[in-house]
Amino acid sequence: MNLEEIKSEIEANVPGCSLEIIPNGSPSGQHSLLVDPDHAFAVAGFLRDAANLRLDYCSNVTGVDWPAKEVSTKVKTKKVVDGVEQEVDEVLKTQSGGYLEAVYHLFSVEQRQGPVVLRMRTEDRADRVHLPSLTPVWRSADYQEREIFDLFGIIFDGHPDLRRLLMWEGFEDHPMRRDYVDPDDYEYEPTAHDEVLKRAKEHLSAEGGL
Amino acid sequence: MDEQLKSELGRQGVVATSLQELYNWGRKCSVWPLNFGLACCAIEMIAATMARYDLARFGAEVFRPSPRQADLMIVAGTVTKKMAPQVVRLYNQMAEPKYVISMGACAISGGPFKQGYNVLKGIDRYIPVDVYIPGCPPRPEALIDAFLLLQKMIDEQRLTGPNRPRHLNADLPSEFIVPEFGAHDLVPPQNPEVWKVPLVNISIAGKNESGRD
Amino acid sequence: MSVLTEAPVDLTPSQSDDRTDSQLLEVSMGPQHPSTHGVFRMDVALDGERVVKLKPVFGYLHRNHEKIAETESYLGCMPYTDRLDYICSITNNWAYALAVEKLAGIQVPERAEYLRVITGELTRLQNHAGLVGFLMQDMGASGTPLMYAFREREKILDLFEALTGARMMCNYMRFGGCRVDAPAGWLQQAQKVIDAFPRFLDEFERLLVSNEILMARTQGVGVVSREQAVNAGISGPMARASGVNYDLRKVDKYGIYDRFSFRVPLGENGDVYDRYMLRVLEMRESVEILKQAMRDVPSGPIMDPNTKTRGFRPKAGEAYGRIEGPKGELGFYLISDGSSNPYRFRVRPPSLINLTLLEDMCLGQNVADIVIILGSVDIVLGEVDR
Amino acid sequence: MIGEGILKGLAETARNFFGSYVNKDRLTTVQFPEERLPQIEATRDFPFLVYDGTDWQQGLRCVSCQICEKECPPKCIYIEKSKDKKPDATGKPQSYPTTFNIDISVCMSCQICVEVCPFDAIKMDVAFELSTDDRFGGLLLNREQLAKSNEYYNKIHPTEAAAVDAAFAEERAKAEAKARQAAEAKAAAAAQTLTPGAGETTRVQ
Repeated sequence: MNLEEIKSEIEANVPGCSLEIIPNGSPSGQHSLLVDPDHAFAVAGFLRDAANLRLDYCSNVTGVDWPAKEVSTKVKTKKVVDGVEQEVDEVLKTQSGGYLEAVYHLFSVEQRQGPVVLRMRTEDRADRVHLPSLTPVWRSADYQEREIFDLFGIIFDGHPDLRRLLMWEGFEDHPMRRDYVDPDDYEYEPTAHDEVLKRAKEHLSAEGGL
Repeated sequence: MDEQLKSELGRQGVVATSLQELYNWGRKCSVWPLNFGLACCAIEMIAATMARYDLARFGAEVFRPSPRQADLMIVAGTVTKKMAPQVVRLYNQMAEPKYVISMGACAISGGPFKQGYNVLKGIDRYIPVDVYIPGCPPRPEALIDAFLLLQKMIDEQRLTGPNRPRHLNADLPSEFIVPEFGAHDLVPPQNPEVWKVPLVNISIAGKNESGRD
Repeated sequence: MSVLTEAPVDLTPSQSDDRTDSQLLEVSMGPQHPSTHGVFRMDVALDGERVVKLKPVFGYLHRNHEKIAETESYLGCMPYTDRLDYICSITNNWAYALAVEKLAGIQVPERAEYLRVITGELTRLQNHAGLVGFLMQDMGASGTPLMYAFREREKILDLFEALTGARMMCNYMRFGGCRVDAPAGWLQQAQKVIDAFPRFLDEFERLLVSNEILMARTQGVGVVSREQAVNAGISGPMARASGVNYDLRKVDKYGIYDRFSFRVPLGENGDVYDRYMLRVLEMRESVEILKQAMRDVPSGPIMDPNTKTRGFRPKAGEAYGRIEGPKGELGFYLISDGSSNPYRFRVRPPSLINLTLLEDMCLGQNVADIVIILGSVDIVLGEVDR
Repeated sequence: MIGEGILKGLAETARNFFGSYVNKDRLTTVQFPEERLPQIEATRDFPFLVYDGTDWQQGLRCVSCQICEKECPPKCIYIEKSKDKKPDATGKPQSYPTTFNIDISVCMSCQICVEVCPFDAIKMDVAFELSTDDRFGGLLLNREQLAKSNEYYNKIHPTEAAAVDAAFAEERAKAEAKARQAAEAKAAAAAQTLTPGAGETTRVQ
């Protein structure tokens, strides 16, 4: 069953949900299905229990951080310049990213198929970072969602025990975000270069140099 | 007593020794390590105690699970920031005389993981280390080699004078600050009593921009 | 839809016995504990000897693999994968190589595939042998089985060293093949070790399998049902011990596993004894695979000529590649943005996910059983915390 | 019978104990500092720099292209490139490293530096007895400490080194043949034109 069929099947069975297929450019061909957070729980339950899918095994759950960035694409447009139609390069600037994503890789043990990739996106990266937890559907998401909460800062509503998994209680940052800044501890770097050298130099200048 | 006389006496069946030699011999031949592994290097540490390498031949027969009964802490593996307070606390709980072998790149400097946000850049930021073994992971033979070096160091220590062992010098500390979890990092990030940054430094060793192409 | 999470644990002591004045004892096991297989911590609440609550605490070996990989090249990530599950570095290499191959559509030459199977199955042998040794150590069989296991492990490590140069951190595979070809005489040497291995297994079984203490300690302890196992994402030997017939070597047939005939052992009860026996049986099957692979290994190139490992830039996209590691389903999820380092590098750690059911397995058991239940899960902290 | 399994197991350990007197396979202990395991050829520990000839400063193969520095996963190599050039093994003028440091307290022995080096200048050593009590000085190896002769390389990795030497010899032969050809062509040209270009020809070598 390909992703198109799965999509139409879900749409027929979970009313009101909006789905979108995110194409994947790599030769792996693992396209994914973007689910809106409001219906994600129902969709997940359907995928697990539907007789012809039985995606009972949620293998991998992970987060991805997509900070907001401006993507400029060159588009050739036809324009009338000085009365003559000409092809002109126009730079289109589009905003992309600016959200956190949770990705679920689903397999079926019973029917030996997969992976079906589910994605959910938060509204932004600051405070509207809530997504529904799918742990009640697949228990295997338990620790992995906690890890995403810890490292990316997505808050999973409905998770039975949402605490930090890897970092200590009281740690404030979400280190897997791409704009995370390491604590400054570069006293001794005999072979520093690139990024490390830059940070080491910053450390030194903060200390007043040597 | 000079060596010649001593070996002469030895041939006659008389053992002559000084208190210092006897004391150091006793110390160096009964170094019991703490049964304490952190990461990859711990597997090589276990391999070193197994039949093929047999660390027990040097008096390190018993790995003690309790720090109170151990003399040697082999920091075998990456010390993360989450683990560092526990490591320091274990060290503090050990009874003097106590030694630390820092086994593997991670325990020395953070090694390949030193750029990680949760990795301590070397356990010597918090506790004094006696022997460093480079390697990722060091071979079991390298651990034995380091152990022999430690024994040699113990053997050469004088029991009096300014360089006497720490446990015979009441002024020197035996316990060190246990760091606490802060909001972004450990507090304090290093113990300045132990961690003395040398003059080898980035401003000297780092790239001078002109030499780069 | 059923909600499968457990009801919150009742922290008041059981009223069934007459000790109404008894209090729960909270014990923190680890992170420095001789039988937690590394720096793993469990907060346990005990009612007498009985476990009423168990909360694992992770992160004591969180080495930021995923963050570091985002700054490394695709080639530079390879030695880091060695250090995930540091007992089985070769299968980690394999899973990562497979994920990159999926991401960029790389074909692997025949001989490299065979070398991968040979080294991968040898890894499985030494992992399972070591695991059984550690499990017995946890059970109180101090030393002896572990010594036997390590004696055998050293032989396999010697093979790895002769092939890859390192005992543990092999850094052997590359996307598109393997790093070096087997040196002269290596295959014969490997053949000798493989031929001798069943003798060791016989010895090991005579030593342990019918031991009454072992049976009394393990049978009926830490039971996981089939449904529970699937829902909690349990994979590998632990899932198969609960009767889940899901071996990726059969399901995905990655590499060249469809060419070998081997059986997938399955457990019935899903207790510690089944998990232990399953490893013993799997070692026998691995030896079968190895024999077939050694017989058929062809000559030829070991690297795909069209793949350059240095300066490797796959097209933007993503891929999830997984293999049947000795601990379970080891997966790598890579997102490429077209640059020379991965945009997202995610490890699907079988050890961590197999621990999901740890509390369920331990509830109601004696405190001494926690240790062997944990031992039977087969975790390596480098992979649990990454 | 209860206890049978335990007795079986004990019989097995007894067999192993008595077997260790006759069977070498059962007595695996290597008395390490006195006796050693046979050196495995592929073994790698830390990188070193190969030099040809007898003088390490003259013969260093490294041309400080800085590829290893860039590719090293934990970034433990640090190179400074020379401003002048000197002839390498084949006679081509090349830069050389004025500083070459490897921090073995960070090195993960992954040998990616060896893999990416186009000049066969950096190789893996087998020495592992490097434990020290000097945290800062003892673990930062400089150019002089890293330089080891080609003979040493041939001793520790004979097969690999022989292949490298053969490739070098071939390259050198090719370069020589090319030079000879060029010289002959030049001589022929000089004989034809009879212009005093002696100063030019001596410089081309």
